[in-house]
Amino acid sequence: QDVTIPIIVKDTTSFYWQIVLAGARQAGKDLGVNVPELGAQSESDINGQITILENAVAGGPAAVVISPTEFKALGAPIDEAAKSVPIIGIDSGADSQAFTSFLTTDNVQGGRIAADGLAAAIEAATGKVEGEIAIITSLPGVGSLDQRREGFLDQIKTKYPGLTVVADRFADGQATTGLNMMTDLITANPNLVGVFASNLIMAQGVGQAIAENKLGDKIKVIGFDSDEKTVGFLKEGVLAGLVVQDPYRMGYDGVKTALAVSKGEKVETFVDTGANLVTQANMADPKIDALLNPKVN
Amino acid sequence: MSVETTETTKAPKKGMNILFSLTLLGLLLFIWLLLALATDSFWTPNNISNLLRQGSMTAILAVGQTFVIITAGIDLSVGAIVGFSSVIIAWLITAGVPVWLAIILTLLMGVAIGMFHGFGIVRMGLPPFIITLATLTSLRGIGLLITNGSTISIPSGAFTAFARADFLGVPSLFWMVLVVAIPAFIFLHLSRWGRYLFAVGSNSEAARLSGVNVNRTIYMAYILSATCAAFVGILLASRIGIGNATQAEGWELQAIASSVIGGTSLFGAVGSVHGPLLGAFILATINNGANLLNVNSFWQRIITGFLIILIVYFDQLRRRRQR
Amino acid sequence: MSVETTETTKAPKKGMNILFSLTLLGLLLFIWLLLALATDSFWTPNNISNLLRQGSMTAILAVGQTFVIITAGIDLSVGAIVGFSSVIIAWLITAGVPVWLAIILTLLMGVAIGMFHGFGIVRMGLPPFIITLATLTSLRGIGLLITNGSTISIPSGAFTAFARADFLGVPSLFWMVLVVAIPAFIFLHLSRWGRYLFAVGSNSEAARLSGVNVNRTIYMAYILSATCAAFVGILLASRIGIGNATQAEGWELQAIASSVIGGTSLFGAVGSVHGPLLGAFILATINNGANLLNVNSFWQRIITGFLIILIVYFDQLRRRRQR
Amino acid sequence: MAGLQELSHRHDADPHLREAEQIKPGDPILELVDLRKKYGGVEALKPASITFLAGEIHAIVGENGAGKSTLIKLLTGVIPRTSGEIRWCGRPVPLATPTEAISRGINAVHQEVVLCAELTVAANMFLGDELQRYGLMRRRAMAEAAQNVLDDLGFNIPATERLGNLTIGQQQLVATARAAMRGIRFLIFDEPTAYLTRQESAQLFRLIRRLQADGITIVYISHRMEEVFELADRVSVLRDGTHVGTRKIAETDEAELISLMINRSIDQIYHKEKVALGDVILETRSLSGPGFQDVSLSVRAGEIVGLYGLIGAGRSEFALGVYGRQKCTGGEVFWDGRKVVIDTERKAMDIGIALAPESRRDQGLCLNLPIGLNINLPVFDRLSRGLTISRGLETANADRQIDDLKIKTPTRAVLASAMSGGNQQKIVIGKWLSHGARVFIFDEPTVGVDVGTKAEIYRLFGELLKQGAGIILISSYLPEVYELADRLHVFRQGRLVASYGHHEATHEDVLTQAIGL
Ligand SMILES: Nc1ncnc2c1ncn2[C@@H]1O[C@H](COP(=O)(O)OP(=O)(O)OP(=O)(O)O)[C@@H](O)[C@H]1O
Ligand SMILES: Nc1ncnc2c1ncn2[C@@H]1O[C@H](COP(=O)(O)OP(=O)(O)OP(=O)(O)O)[C@@H](O)[C@H]1O
Ligand SMILES: [Mg+2]
Ligand SMILES: [Mg+2]
Repeated sequence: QDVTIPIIVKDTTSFYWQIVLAGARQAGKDLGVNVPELGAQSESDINGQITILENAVAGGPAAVVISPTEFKALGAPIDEAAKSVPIIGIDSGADSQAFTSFLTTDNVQGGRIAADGLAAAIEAATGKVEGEIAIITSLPGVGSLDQRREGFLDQIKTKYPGLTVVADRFADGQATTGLNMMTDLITANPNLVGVFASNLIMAQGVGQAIAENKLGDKIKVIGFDSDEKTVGFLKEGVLAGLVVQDPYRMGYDGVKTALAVSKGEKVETFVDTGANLVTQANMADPKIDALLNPKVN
Repeated sequence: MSVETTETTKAPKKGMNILFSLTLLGLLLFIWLLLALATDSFWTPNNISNLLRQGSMTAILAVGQTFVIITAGIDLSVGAIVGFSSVIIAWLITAGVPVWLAIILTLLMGVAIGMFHGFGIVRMGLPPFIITLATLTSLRGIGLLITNGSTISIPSGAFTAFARADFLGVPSLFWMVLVVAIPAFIFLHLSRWGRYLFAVGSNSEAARLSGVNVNRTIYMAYILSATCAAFVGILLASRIGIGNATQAEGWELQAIASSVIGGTSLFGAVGSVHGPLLGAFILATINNGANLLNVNSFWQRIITGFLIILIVYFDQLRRRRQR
Repeated sequence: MSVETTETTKAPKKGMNILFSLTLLGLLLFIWLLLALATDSFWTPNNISNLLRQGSMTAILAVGQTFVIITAGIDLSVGAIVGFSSVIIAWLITAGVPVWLAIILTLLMGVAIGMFHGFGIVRMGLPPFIITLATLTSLRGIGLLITNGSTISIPSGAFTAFARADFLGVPSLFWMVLVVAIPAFIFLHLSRWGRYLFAVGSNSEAARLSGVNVNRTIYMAYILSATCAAFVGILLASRIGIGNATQAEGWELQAIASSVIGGTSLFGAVGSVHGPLLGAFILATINNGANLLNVNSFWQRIITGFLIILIVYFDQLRRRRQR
Repeated sequence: MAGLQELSHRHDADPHLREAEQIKPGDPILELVDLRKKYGGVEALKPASITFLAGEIHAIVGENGAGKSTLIKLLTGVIPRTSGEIRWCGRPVPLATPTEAISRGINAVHQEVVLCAELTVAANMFLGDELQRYGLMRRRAMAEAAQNVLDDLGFNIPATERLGNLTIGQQQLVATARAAMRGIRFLIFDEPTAYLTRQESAQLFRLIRRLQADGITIVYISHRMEEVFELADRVSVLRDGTHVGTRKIAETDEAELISLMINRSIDQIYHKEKVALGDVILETRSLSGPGFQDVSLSVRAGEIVGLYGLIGAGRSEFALGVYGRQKCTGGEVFWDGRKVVIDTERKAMDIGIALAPESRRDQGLCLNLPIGLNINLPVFDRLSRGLTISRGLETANADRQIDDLKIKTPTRAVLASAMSGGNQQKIVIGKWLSHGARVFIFDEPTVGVDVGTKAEIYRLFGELLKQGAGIILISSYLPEVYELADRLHVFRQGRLVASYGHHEATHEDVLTQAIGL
């Protein structure tokens, strides 16, 4: 294993990124590449990721796979790094022309899909696309979460004028805060019909609040990303839907592409790995099922 | 810092006397009254239940933290212990360990962490800030390693139902506050052990010369704090139904803030059990009220900061005038 | 806590003498040597540059924090000030303010925050922990409000190029450490104001009766700390090219840890300028080394925690034997 | 009587305690054999051997830093010994922890008050030995018992008060009461009268005699020779950590003890320089503030103005008020005949007032900083050249004070906390001598200072007077103010109640005014 291709994710402490890493690990095994798994400890830690990128490049790898945590901030460091080593981007973009290849999922699009899913669920429950809805963002200042919020709010405004956003909240990355916020939203807005919880942790907290208050029928919640807990909520009808990306493939294909690049092969410069809405209706699909149950270990 | 500020602060004006004479409990009730007048939804049984639930975990952490602060120490690891214990109990339960045993094992782990802190402070001579900061870092790492960065989902059942349940119309979580606070009160205020905590915090040399086992007292304080944190971890796991090592980040600061708002002095030897409880519920009320008033979450932070300053300032003025 | 631990710690064995006699600088060089032997890539100009860059910001924060800790205070707000200043300077620059003016304004804002802390402590009699915790909360809120929860991009140019530039082969960020550390050294160790900081931290009443203006000294410490933090915020904005209020979360703890690793006592009156610098670069080396050795990031946390304990323990032993 | 005895006999069943009962009065109860203590490189106690006899009052005298407090700390398990043996009732004992000492009935009133400021008086008295029932403390019972003991001993202190609210003198009394409750076989007093006035001292002596009558062995450390001769049966002398002799009190005199202590003789302790009085420098007219009311007095060049009073009479408060540390609420201050307002310490210093405060621990010293820094603290502005401090000036100034005052330290870099009590006091004085002033306020300047140094300090007063300065001397030690003061003012409950010229009144007159009979 002489070839080293580090993969740098945004936040190693999150399940989503662990799936990405699992995919990369598998690719490493399959292709005989050494894949150090790196990443900051929080999606908002920009400086941390730049530091890790610098360190990774100093190690003299064949290529680097990175998911830039912030569009603008990582631009220059990636330009700098690309001078000595090919860079493959996954998941999110950066303000740089230096990527050799790009495997992304469009978070703005993800937000739009969530809006569509929420509207559909509300319509199914009440017969009309009307009422008060809320959005809870896990942390402020995180690029991908900002994009989801932007896409969601935009889609609601342009496509579903009947829905009004009565609360647009930012939590602090803690499930408990999401839970407390949601219970208070329920108290303060008795007419609430829908909520978008734009990442895994918030979906867990918000789902718990809905479950505690047994409001699954009245308030429709769309989450983002999936794990055992949220899939369970989906089955029980606590959550109405989940927007699911394909992190495993991003990790796997990222490393695979990087290896190809390092060997001088030609690769596709842009791949969209897509985002899907999962509901009770389609969760049994083999394709969806594979997304919901990635082979992490 | 023992800055003498008595002289520099001007005597408050007559008109504000009433405000200053409010005790912390009075202040809490005052805020509640304001909120009840300002919103329809505050003074509903449902919301009061929510409020009690929301403040409970910080309240228990703050009580544990108070023991440590009274000895003039600090325990920065409590947030990490909460997250870590949630992982441990989720892990044990999904591994098929009976719930009661899982709870006991998790609490014992809390005891072990507290003993480690005591060891570091007493035997290795490390500052409490450093040893608990180190534990904070390491425990999050261990917890992440166990869960591999993800969450352990606890199968629904009696355990996860517990945190949602009510008993005699009061949320079970609030009962847990009482379960911790009443023995804590007896321990701190009525038993000699509590007095030794104060003595050690006031002048550990004097305590030692009086035959107080200073080392044991320090061990005790940190064990109590870590065990309270492990207990909160169990409650958290029950409440959100998952074990996740990155949860409860920053709760240590909330616990310390609650304790200080409740009148505990970071220089040691001053504190009570009821103070931190009130402090925790004041903080919970601020958040709950801001949510109900639909205050922008950024404003919420700004307001919280200012209210902390205001409350502690008033409380200090009140104490000063009492003397 | 003034636990007398001299007696309880047994005298270390002969064989470990050499390890104990290593000063902090020796320890840092020792770790560097180990890493140079263990990995090919550590001892490369590129990596040393990286290392210097990575430790720089914490180092500056730690120096500022040290002034405060020497007065027996604490400044929890420095991380928040860093994030906030990055927003302010990004905002000013995008609004068309010339870079030099933007830098001065941002630094002045740091001064203002420090003055506010001084005011809270001296005039309002608040514990430093509380006032700086409150600022931490509020500043993040204000920063988020300004950016509306997102980020402000700084147009590329000389400002953003600065943090990546080298000068005489040494990263510009490290030069900035020197720019701060040399005046800081003169101030703390060679001027009378430095002596006053120590005196206030040791016994503020004695200092006051000796004619030291205690209040002004406290103001000074907090102003220096906040200004260092604002300066780091400027460097961070230059490094990441954006202003974002949530950056630098937890850096206050890193700064405090660096300072304590560097021999500062949280009880006040003990500290230096070079100690925190070494502390910051030891922490940076641990991270850098772990990355190069391809240590899993969870293990990295665990190891960091244990290394902190170990380093502070050894350092304490060394100090004790010197006496 | 009831209060103390009731409590002392609480532990009579303890086997450790019974050991001492077998010893007959006059037989050795505690023997020190080649006891040695090193603090790092400093040998505080070179092998010293002393035997204490059951039922005696045994005084220990010696210069500052001779090792007296160190000896006491070894006997009470506060610090471990380096080598040597301690025999209790004929058998070697470890005496390694305070708990062990207490369990044998050995206790001490230490030189520095070590109590918990945040706890109440009663809590401090029972600390480590609380009265309990069903595992809970009996607060009320303890408060009552503590009050009984205090009343019994004649100390007028409320048992429910927070200790930190008491004056140092009162705290010292609490420490005494507490030790009397615990040291029920062997009780050590390390300079107990340092902060006490005549009245309290007399009470204390009565207590000590009563304890002796109960069969308790007493060790009494003091720098005041007349106390030693009044109380003790035998006296041991320490010099530089060695035991240079033990005498029966009847077979020795003050001169012999002093020459044993310092290896030379002092002809006159209260050396008073005859200086012609000059103009009035400082004058207060009806000055009032927290703790004192309506105080009018003046200080002239070349004059020592003595302030005497009981504990809590308000002398220190008056000094702090004049010095700008506390806000004065009424009255006026004149300097060279001009009205001045002194509202900060700095202002007082700039005008020309120096204050050596009463509590070296709380107000005088930065204990965990070097001696040199402490001495230079008021004068750093003078030692600076431009922005930085001149190393040369800094060391020169510190070393001069260390030499002048014979502060017993190898270098100026030693921390103040490593000094003996008396040497710490010298640092406080040195600090103000180096600053210089036209009016010096010395608040209890000779607390804990040995005879030799005392004479030295009085000689320094003379120097200051000759240079045209005036001195306000606050002291609770009547002989001192009585002999030295050109004018003696008596304070009672915050008011100036009487004034006398030099030797104008008798000791009794002064005391009567102070007590207010
Ligand atoms: N903690 C310490 N560390 C180092 N040296 C010490 C320490 N305590 C005391 N010493 C030194 O030991 C010697 C004896 O001190 P000790 O306190 O026993 O003197 P003392 O006879 O009680 O004097 P005084 O009359 O001034 O109270 C002194 O030289 C002192 O400097
Ligand atoms: N800040 C204050 N405000 C009001 N009264 C005070 C204050 N400080 C002290 N006092 C009171 O003033 C009186 C005099 O204080 P203090 O005991 O210091 O006087 P003193 O004559 O110097 O006695 P000592 O012999 O102990 O030095 C005491 O009754 C004390 O309780
Ligand atoms: Mg002594
Ligand atoms: Mg006095």
